[in-house]
Amino acid sequence: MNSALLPVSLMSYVGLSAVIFFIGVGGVLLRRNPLIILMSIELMWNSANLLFLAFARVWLNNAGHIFAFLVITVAAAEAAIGLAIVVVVFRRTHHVDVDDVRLLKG
Amino acid sequence: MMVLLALVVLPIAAGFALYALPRADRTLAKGIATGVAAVTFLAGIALRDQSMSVRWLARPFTAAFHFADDGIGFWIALLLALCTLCAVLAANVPRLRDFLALMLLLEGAMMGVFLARDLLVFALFWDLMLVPVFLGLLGWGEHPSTAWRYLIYNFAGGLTLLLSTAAFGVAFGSTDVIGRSGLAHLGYIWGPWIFAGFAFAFLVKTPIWPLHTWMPPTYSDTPPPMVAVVSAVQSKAGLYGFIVVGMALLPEAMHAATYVMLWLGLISLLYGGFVALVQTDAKRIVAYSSLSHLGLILVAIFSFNALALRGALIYVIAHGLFNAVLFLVLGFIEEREETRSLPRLGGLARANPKIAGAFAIGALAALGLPGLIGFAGELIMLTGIFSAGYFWPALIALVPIVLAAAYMLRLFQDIMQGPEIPDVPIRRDLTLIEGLAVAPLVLAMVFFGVNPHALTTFDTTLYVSASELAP
Amino acid sequence: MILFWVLAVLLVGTAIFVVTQTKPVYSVVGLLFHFAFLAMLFITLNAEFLALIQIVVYTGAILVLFVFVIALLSSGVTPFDPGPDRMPRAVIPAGLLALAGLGLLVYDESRGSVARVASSPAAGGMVGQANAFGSVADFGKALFTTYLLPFEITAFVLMVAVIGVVILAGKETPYVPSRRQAALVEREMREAILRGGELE
Amino acid sequence: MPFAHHVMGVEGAYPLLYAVWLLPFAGAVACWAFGPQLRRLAGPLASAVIGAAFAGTLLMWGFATQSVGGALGAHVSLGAWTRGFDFGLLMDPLALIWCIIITGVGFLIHVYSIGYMDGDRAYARFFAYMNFFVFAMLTLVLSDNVVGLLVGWGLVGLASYLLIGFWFERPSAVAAARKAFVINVVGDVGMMFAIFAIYAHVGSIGYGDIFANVPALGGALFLICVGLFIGAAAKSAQVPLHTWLPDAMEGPTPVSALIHAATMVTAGVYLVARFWPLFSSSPDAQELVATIGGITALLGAILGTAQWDIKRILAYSTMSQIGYMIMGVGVGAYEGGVSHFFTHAFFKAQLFLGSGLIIHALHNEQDIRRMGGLRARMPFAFWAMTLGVLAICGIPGFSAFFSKDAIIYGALRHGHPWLFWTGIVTAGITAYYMFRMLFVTFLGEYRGDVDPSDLGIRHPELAGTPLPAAPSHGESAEEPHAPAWIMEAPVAILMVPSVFAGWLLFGERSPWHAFFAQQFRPEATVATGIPELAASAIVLVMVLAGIGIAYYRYASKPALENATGRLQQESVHMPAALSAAFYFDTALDILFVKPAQGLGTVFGRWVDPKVIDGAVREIVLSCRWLGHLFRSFETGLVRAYALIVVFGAACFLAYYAFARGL
Repeated sequence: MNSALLPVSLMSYVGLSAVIFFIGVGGVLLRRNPLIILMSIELMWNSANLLFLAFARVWLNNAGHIFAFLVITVAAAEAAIGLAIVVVVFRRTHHVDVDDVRLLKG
Repeated sequence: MMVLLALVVLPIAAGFALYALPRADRTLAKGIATGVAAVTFLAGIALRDQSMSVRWLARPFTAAFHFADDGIGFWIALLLALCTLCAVLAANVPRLRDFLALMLLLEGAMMGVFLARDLLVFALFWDLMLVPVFLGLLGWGEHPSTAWRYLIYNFAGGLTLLLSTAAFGVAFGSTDVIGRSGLAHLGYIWGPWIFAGFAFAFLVKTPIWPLHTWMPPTYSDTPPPMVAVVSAVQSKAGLYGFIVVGMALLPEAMHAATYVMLWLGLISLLYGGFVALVQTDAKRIVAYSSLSHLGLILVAIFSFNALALRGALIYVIAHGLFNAVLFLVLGFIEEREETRSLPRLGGLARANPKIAGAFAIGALAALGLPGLIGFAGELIMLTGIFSAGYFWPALIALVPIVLAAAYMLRLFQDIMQGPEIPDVPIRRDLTLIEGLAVAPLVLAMVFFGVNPHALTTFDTTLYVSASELAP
Repeated sequence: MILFWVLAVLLVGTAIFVVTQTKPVYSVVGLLFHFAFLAMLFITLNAEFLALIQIVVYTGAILVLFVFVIALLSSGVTPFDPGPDRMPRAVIPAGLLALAGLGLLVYDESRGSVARVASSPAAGGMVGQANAFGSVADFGKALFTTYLLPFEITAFVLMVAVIGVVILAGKETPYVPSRRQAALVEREMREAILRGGELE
Repeated sequence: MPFAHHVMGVEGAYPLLYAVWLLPFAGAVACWAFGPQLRRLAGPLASAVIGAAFAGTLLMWGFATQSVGGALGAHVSLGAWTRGFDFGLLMDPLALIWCIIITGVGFLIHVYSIGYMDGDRAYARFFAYMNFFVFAMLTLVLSDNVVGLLVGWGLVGLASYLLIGFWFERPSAVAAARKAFVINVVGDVGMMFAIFAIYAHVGSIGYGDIFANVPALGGALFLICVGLFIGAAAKSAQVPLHTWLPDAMEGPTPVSALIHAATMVTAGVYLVARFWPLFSSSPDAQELVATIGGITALLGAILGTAQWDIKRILAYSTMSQIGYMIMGVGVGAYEGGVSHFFTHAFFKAQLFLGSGLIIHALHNEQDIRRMGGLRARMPFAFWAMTLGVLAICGIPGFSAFFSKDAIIYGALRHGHPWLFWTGIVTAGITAYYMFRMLFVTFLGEYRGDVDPSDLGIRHPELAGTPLPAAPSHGESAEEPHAPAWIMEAPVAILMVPSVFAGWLLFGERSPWHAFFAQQFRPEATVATGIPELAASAIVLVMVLAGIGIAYYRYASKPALENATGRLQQESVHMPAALSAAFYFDTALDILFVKPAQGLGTVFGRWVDPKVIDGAVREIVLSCRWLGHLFRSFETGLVRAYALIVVFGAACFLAYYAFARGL
């Protein structure tokens, strides 16, 4: 069993990743500060990365590494765009609260 | 080929071309439109045994731009051409050029419906003929909501028609089937559903109770020349569809629906008659009378009897003629008196004897006066229904004849007779052009009333035998 | 193994710290530590290169960006004044449901499903040797041979992001008071008029 | 069955028959189209046309009565109306009798109208309608098939409608015309029903085929007879479809004389006589027809006693007399019924035209209470009316004596004693009300200058509305004036047959009987117990009693001295049931008109907008509600969207968890 390569069981990585991921989800859902929301998203990205790496290790397949790399770049792009949006919103309203941005309302 | 092109393509092309004319020149527009309508009418006379076909689709089923005359379509096409000609002559509305263009487009689209030999083409023109009426209602009607009501009802019908057509094409392999005899029946699995789609479209278009509520506002709001054509011919599209599509192509499903349709037809004919008794809007009276008359035709079609079908086709022509006359004349009256409310009209016969005469003949044909075409259709239809063994439907269908006498006389008398209403501005009698517009319709009503034999050149047994179930 | 559990506790702790702070600056600090611990965990998974990237890109670039933005927004005004919470009440049942679903799945996995999955490595994967696995050379070779196209596409994505940011933030945006603020101002004006006094 | 195809007559060309049939139509078209050009020539032209048709009819006599190989009369085929419906013309003795009356009496009434309608605004239109009526009526009687009959049936209804509503500015005339037409359409509908049944069983509409296939009709026979009789009842004003006839008196008086007395209203009699093979084979139908006829005769007579309008008196008397005829053809005494039609046409036309003289002279005054003493001023009218009244009462020697006796005694001979007694009672009442009319109109003092309320006239403004288009000769309104000779001559000519026509029926081997010998098969008779002479005597006694009562009430010395007071008393104390004509109008209104209008209102005001449109609106609203529901998810809260995403993800998770067989 390849999981012997790991210091702990694969399940522990999955669990850790899930916990961090849901902390991120909670942050997105419950916080109204867009910056903190963005940071929560970063948490989620990283929890996914953790899984990629853990499984890559188990399967000895570095496709997981590649994916984690891609995730990091996309996360960087996302963060940049997100922050730019925050800046734009701030310039318009001098206030930053995601609940105030409701242009999608039907 | 040329004849069919002249019938279907010429009006549409001319309709678009009319928009190129100067907007203000009413006489020029009317002259050209009349000329086109007249050419179309002459082409209609030469329609006998014409046929043309252009391949269209190969997949998922074969379809073709196939137009031909099958006897029934001939008379309806002729009726359409005549009604359009008369309506174009009689038209006197603001923005005449645009209106006449719509009239020609309407004519071309409806020609397509009645001459198409391909279900897909039929469905195409079916939806196409909504457009001019919708635009007419938007541009010249009183309430935009009526236009939308018309569009939504009829488009819903058009949608089920299209779905059924597609389903038919897929199930059968071809839609180039109208008027072909000896086709294999579709069977019991798909047939009922396809028929249901067709039937919904036909019932909405006719209309038949309870899908009729778009019709009274549409008929009262549309400008008279257009409603003359719509009520005279467009309302026949559904009945025509029942004959050439339902009877010939989906006989099993058609037979299975007999009792539902008989009930709907009987309810329509009583319902329309009763409501027409108490309406005060002249056009609405005619509208509800249409509901009554068309219900009768539906009953006749669904009695699957050659005689009843012959009567139904005579009555289709009859209803077209007298409805066109009634709406045209009501248009003249409304133009002069600026109202069509019965309590505000009266005694017009004194100053306008010619209008009164034309109106009287229309009303009398509508109430089934013997000697006019309405009677011929009614009697033959009802005799056929009775001969087919439908005792009670025939008996019930007699009631609206009495109702028709009551409401048509009320309509005529309240407008034309009784004391004159004072303070009415214009009391000009029929002008020459208006007279020319009405005269052919009146003459046709009398001629075919005396001699309906001339009208029954088509062979209805073809459809009835096509609808016979295999033993 | 102890390292893993220590890191796990630290990761969870810093994550909770990140999402619970009122001031974003504290969150950034928490996130910084989080990433650092994560990088450590990556090293235990034979992903040295990624651990490095994690530190360089995240802490070096993204978090600095966050700090700049915070600094920009905090100049003179109070951008993070909390208004009324408009989150739908459905958040609680939905959250509970999501947790329940997750719990079910985790419970299910804990009975060995993942182990079953893990024991059947995907076909066609690049299975290397245990000792060479995770080396920078190994990683680089894969990235520039097998995964060249995704790599280039990533470059493209980054370029798009750069252009987007320039377009978004680069142009001067007029100040439009939000509806809430406008309503506030209007109410103040109305009250002022009702009081008959001057607008403050 | 006794009659096979040969009843269709001898085939031939018969151009004369076409001429008789189509000449009136040509006259109608000419008067209608060229009325303004013809001006006052329209009347003479129309009259000449009808006169020519009359001459043609007489010339057809030989053909109509010819009998070749069992085929009776003359037949022309007009070809197919539509497949299976062959049209043609048939002139046989029955049709001939009607044609003679239609064209003969019609001619006289046309001539009379030249004077009566003189000066009317729509003079030419009147004659166009009259000619059209004659054409329609000829179509009715000359048709060789039941659909052609129905065509004529409907067209005479139209002519009647047009002529009742001739003065269409009057709301009462318009209403009366509409009522007449609608009730007649009820009759048409009954006939249509009969046609369906006939066609369904026989497969043809020609009389010959129908009569040859009477056994094939089977159970439908009774229904067919009922359907036909509904038509007859509506057209001939039989109870309960009679209410239009009194109202129809709104038309000009010549119209009443021609259409609503002499010809059109007797079409029902023609119908039953024409379809006698059917009725003879259905005793039930005969019973129905005869009973309705008897009831109508009695009811018309009773209502006749309560009228004050001279034309309404005559209208009810017409109704009553047609009741006799229907009773006659109903019991199977076809010759008798037809003979009463024949004599009635003369004397009733004469009575109407006579009353027209009075009305014309008095400027459209029709209330007999406001007449009186006209004998001295209008002697010609007096004698014309007197002869007519004597004829209608059946005074021996006058025409109705023979024809009415033929019916009354026929009822007894065919086994209907109750109808026999009904007929006798009706004869007595007839004598009473006719003499009442005569006495009140012509005897005593002229009451035209008496205050209407003193005469018991409650709504003088409703009685005798002055017409804007009324003919006027320019004399002062107070003095009645003598009518022109052109109106008197036709009346004078009519006197001759109305007195003497009955003698055609005299004796066992009467010319009348010989004339119809081949038309009708004699019905079986029963032993009566009362000889014919005795029956006549009983009738005579009843008639004399009626005259006596009328004399006592209206012509005796005390009655004449206090005429005004007595008339007022009678008007005021008139039983409500009588003045309301036994509530037939009200009943029809409550039973049919009101429910129909009610249904229409309910459908139009409630079902259409509320139920049907309401249902559609419900669909629309539910779509809109769904839209609102979905829209409520689109809060614009970014975090809410995130929540939805999470929620969806949770659902997926849960699904996979369950799918794993948890």
